[in-house]
Amino acid sequence: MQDERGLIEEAHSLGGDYFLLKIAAPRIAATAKPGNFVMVRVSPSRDPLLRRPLGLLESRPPYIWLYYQVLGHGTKLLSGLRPGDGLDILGPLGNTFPELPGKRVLLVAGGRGIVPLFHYARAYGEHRPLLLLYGGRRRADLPLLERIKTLCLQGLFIFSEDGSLGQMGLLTDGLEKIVREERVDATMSCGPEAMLARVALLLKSRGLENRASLEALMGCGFGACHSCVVLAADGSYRKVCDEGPVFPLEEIQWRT
Amino acid sequence: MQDERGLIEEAHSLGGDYFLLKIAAPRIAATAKPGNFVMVRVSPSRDPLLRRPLGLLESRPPYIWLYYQVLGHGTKLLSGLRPGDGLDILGPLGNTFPELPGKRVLLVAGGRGIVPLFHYARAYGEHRPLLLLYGGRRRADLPLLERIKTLCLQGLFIFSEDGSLGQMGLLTDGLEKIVREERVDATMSCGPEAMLARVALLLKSRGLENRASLEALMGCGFGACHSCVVLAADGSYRKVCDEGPVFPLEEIQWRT
Amino acid sequence: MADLTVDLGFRTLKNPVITASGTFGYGEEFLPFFDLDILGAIIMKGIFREPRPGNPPPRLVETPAGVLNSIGLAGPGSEKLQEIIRRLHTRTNTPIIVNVCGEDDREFAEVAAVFSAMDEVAMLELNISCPNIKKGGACPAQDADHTARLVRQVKKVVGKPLIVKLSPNTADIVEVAQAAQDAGADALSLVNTFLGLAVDLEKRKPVFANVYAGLSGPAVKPLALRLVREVCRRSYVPVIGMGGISSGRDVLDYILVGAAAVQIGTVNFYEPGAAVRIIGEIETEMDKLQIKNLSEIRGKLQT
Amino acid sequence: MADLTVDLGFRTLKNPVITASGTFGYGEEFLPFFDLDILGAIIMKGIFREPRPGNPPPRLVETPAGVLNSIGLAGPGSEKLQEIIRRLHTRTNTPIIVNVCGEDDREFAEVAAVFSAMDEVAMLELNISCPNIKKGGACPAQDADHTARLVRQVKKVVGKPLIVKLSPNTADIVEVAQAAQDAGADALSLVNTFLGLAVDLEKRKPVFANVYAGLSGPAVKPLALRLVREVCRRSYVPVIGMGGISSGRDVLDYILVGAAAVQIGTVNFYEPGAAVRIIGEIETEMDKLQIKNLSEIRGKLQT
Ligand SMILES: Cc1cc2nc3c(=O)[nH]c(=O)nc-3n(C[C@H](O)[C@H](O)[C@H](O)COP(=O)(O)OP(=O)(O)OC[C@H]3O[C@@H](n4cnc5c(N)ncnc54)[C@H](O)[C@@H]3O)c2cc1C
Ligand SMILES: Cc1cc2nc3c(=O)[nH]c(=O)nc-3n(C[C@H](O)[C@H](O)[C@H](O)COP(=O)(O)OP(=O)(O)OC[C@H]3O[C@@H](n4cnc5c(N)ncnc54)[C@H](O)[C@@H]3O)c2cc1C
Ligand SMILES: Cc1cc2nc3c(=O)[nH]c(=O)nc-3n(C[C@H](O)[C@H](O)[C@H](O)COP(=O)(O)O)c2cc1C
Ligand SMILES: Cc1cc2nc3c(=O)[nH]c(=O)nc-3n(C[C@H](O)[C@H](O)[C@H](O)COP(=O)(O)O)c2cc1C
Ligand code: FES
Ligand code: FES
Repeated sequence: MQDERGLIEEAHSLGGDYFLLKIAAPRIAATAKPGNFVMVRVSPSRDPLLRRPLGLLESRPPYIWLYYQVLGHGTKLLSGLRPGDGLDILGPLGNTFPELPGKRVLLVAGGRGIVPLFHYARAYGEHRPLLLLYGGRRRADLPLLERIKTLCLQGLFIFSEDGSLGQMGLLTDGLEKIVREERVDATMSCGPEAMLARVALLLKSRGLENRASLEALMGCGFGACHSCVVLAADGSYRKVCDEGPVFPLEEIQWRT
Repeated sequence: MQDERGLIEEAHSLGGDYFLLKIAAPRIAATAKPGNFVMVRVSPSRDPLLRRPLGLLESRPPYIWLYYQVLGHGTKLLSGLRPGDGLDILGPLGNTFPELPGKRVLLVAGGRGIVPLFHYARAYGEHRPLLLLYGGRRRADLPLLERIKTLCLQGLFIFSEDGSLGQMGLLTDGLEKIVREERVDATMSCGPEAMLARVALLLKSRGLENRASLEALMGCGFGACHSCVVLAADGSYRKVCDEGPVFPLEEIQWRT
Repeated sequence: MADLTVDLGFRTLKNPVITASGTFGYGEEFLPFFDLDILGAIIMKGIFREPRPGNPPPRLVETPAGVLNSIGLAGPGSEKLQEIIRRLHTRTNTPIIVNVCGEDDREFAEVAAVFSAMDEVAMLELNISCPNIKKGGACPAQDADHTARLVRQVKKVVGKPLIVKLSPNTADIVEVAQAAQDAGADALSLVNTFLGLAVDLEKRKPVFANVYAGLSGPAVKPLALRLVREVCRRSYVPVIGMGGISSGRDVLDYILVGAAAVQIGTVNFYEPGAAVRIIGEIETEMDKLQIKNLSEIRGKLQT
Repeated sequence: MADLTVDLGFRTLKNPVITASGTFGYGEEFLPFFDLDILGAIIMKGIFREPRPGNPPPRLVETPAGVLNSIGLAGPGSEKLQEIIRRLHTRTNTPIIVNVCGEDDREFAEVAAVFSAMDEVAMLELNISCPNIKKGGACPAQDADHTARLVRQVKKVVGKPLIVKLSPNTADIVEVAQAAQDAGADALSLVNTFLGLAVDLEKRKPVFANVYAGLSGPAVKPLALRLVREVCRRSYVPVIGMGGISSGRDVLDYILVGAAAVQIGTVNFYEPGAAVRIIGEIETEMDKLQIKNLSEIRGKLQT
């Protein structure tokens, strides 16, 4: 875990609200694993005060890649940065997605939830069978598709709600069929809470090994503030930043 | 008076703490006169909250030029901006140095106080006799010298405290001699308060027409907050932002 | 299209955005930036009977997301202000509110009477909460009894609606609010600035001659919003909320906790066109939230 | 070279920088960032007798230059904390301070007694000022009598120095401070967080389940500095100042108004190495100001 001064090498607007950064951050890149995230100081000023949590799209020393959606004040400021700018980055943080060698793993990515799963596929895809189910509202919400085609995948299933790309519908509409037909052993999901809740429901009692990466409002990102909690199935709270962000899907109390 | 979105065309570091910006701000440039200043939002975030007052080094539609010294948080953030960045600029603000056609005017500039006087020389120097007395601590505090040589001046007198450029000493050491020998009718000064106080003392009762541009902490820059006051010779307060920044030298109560 | 009008009972405003006293000069300073007619109302910088020089500089310093000010109510005196108001009235139809100050109760009443008599003045705001007059920041609004006495006295001599402006620097703002309304205040406005301190390490002295100064700006919004909510829960007269507003959403936050209207202060300094933007944002947000009328959300905070 | 040591009377600290309760976890979380030995002292996150789940999320939201938190003192209970402290003690020699909480007076005393008995614990800080336990933010530190009673009761059962942590959300903090020191507090620390409110316009509900939450961070510094000065003027025990510190100059500001030491809180969240930077800046500033020893400026604010 490092508080490292990264240097932006490339900054791309991918259309819509989506942006991609390539950052030289050798110390973080050296140890980051799929599932880890970072806390980024989006502005050289103190507004916003807190850093923003972002997943790692890829990590290949000395570089890391961030892919983010502009939602509010912080991500907006981030989108103003350009090559040559410095960026304070804390990481790698949190736990990781298990590698599960030999298993047939289905990656389930909703919108910007692609981030840690892209990292997973890049890191482990060459060694064993991986499948990706990727969905978003519209074509414009899936701007990473070209890069995804460079991943080693045994299957790629695309959904968009308006049908502008891939099959029309929610990705969860296709989930059961894929799990069945592709003889999936495990799933790794990341995406909006409603999507994850639905995934949890659909995969219940199928005997798969299921993990999900969660989001939460974060004060620190390294376990000190106890603000990032999520309600677990057993009624206790878990800190997403250091007990997660990756949890067994069944361990979370999903609101449906 | 406009709240204009300027576009940075050029950003130069002049060595030391000094920076120069060339900004496209057509509406402000169209009406700015020597002595006017602007209020600049130094960061796209809200830290710092207040804008910073800066003089105009030059104004040639559609461009204005800012020359500034990094002193604290705000100017530091400003120095991070680059060509292509936008900048919210309020101006032109304040009153102006009088043109005084036909008169022999001596410009007295201490350090970054050169700013409005450079503007003055650029605007009026071609039409009549202007002299410039320019001083700073060290050579590094006078980085505009090359540009100053492009001005129309009948005389240029340089002082540095350490003798690294021009004559050694405070510019006020040379003031009386120049005023006498060059048959000066009027002076326009800008610089640190101690310098202005000394200028005021040296020029007292010589029958010249003397003006000085003052600095003050400013909340708004356009007369609304009443924070930027300076004590006048008659014991009342003057608002530097809209009753100034240019005042008859004798109207101010100088602390000595 | 969203309806932004606000009914204060004694008067309707075209929208809830009022420019706060001391942060909008005498109105004229903003004429270069926008047509003042778009405002809900304009409040003049605080006024005493006689001209006042105000405090020595520095008078205003920046703090994180805020400013500390100790202007000390510099002003031209009530005679000169009458002229200024007459001039301003020729430039705008927006209701003009006078922020009435006094060194003692009698001066408050005198100044209030003068401006109550002016046709160009729509209402009065009694500034019993300025922390920059006495050393230590003392003001009438720190004490419920004093507030009641003063409000009663002023009510006797004025014919115009009277807004009483409360201080956050008091043991129990709800108690003072009660006292003010029971004594006849037609509306309450809150909050004035929070007492704060800045020091000069080099000189080993307070930055401000008056030692303490008043904090305002975005930094104080969470504190002010809480106080406004507390007062709204117990008041039967309209409450005008303020403290750190810098966006349309901020305005709606105040309405949600029960404010009838709001004032915007410090934001006018760093963004002179802020009022125009904020009024626009209120409309946009109302459309987004599918609110047709502000009364649909006023005081509708569910707890 | 500047001498940063601080003498609290009952104990000397190597420098004035103490990490504030609830903002430094249980110390361990910061081991990846720096050697904890550089700190003046470490205060543990507040602890009750039994494990507590804390409040439902959201628990912390950003505000301009600050954060509002309603963590609700989630924690593992006092038994588990003893283990944690023993473990931490093997990693650092820096004095460990336990932030003692209680639902009622008896629990405060019980928890205090437990940790007073631990060799690894240097002092206790009595957290009578947390706004996130009861709805509305009520806490013992709002009342001088309750404070005195509680402090006396706790003093009877502890052998370690007792710091009493005060709340800014009270009618008269100086009165409460007096009561605490008269009842036997060995030191005072202030301030805890300021009561604030954030609302969710979409849901028309408060953001926090507990309605109000506590504001901290740079935004509150001018307010906290003023309160610390007020308390320092009247106290005969050492005062530990805090609220919005994020630089060495901020620390010296607190010393100048009379604080013996300081705590740094929110800054630890957004800059985990902040303590190291701040301690370095204190040295640099002292050299620049030609101060050899902090006592040269402590309480030397001239007014
Ligand atoms: C572990 C983790 C990994 C993440 N990875 C990515 C990523 O790779 N790419 C990406 O685009 N986003 C990611 N996010 C979400 C990202 O952190 C938020 O979108 C961002 O913080 C919003 O900041 P803002 O200042 O733009 O928005 P704000 O102005 O702060 O808020 C705008 C909206 O976003 C919501 N929001 C704010 N912070 C978060 C948060 N931490 N999590 C979820 N919602 C939030 C707010 O509630 C509000 O509705 C991740 C979040 C977590 C917790
Ligand atoms: C009318 C006017 C014109 C000016 N023109 C120029 C110019 O052309 N070039 C230039 O470099 N500077 C100019 N200044 C000064 C400039 O405004 C300040 O240097 C700047 O605001 C400092 O901001 P900061 O955030 O970097 O410093 P801060 O962190 O705010 O403060 C750093 C130091 O600078 C002092 N300071 C802050 N604001 C001012 C101020 N408004 N005036 C004087 N001192 C201040 C502070 O007291 C402190 O000692 C001008 C000031 C005025 C009033
Ligand atoms: C520079 C300045 C001057 C002020 N002068 C007055 C005044 O004359 N009368 C008054 O009632 N309030 C005065 N105030 C307080 C504001 O009207 C308002 O209550 C306060 O600033 C909080 O709102 P804000 O956070 O939006 O600024 C002043 C505030 C500032 C910053
Ligand atoms: C998330 C959070 C949790 C806190 N928990 C505690 C606590 O357990 N006990 C306590 O006495 N104070 C607690 N505080 C208050 C801090 O110790 C400190 O008094 C306050 O944050 C002001 O300092 P700052 O502005 O430097 O953050 C907490 C503050 C925050 C932000
Ligand atoms: S974000 Fe601070 S504990 Fe998780
Ligand atoms: S800076 Fe506001 S009145 Fe001059």
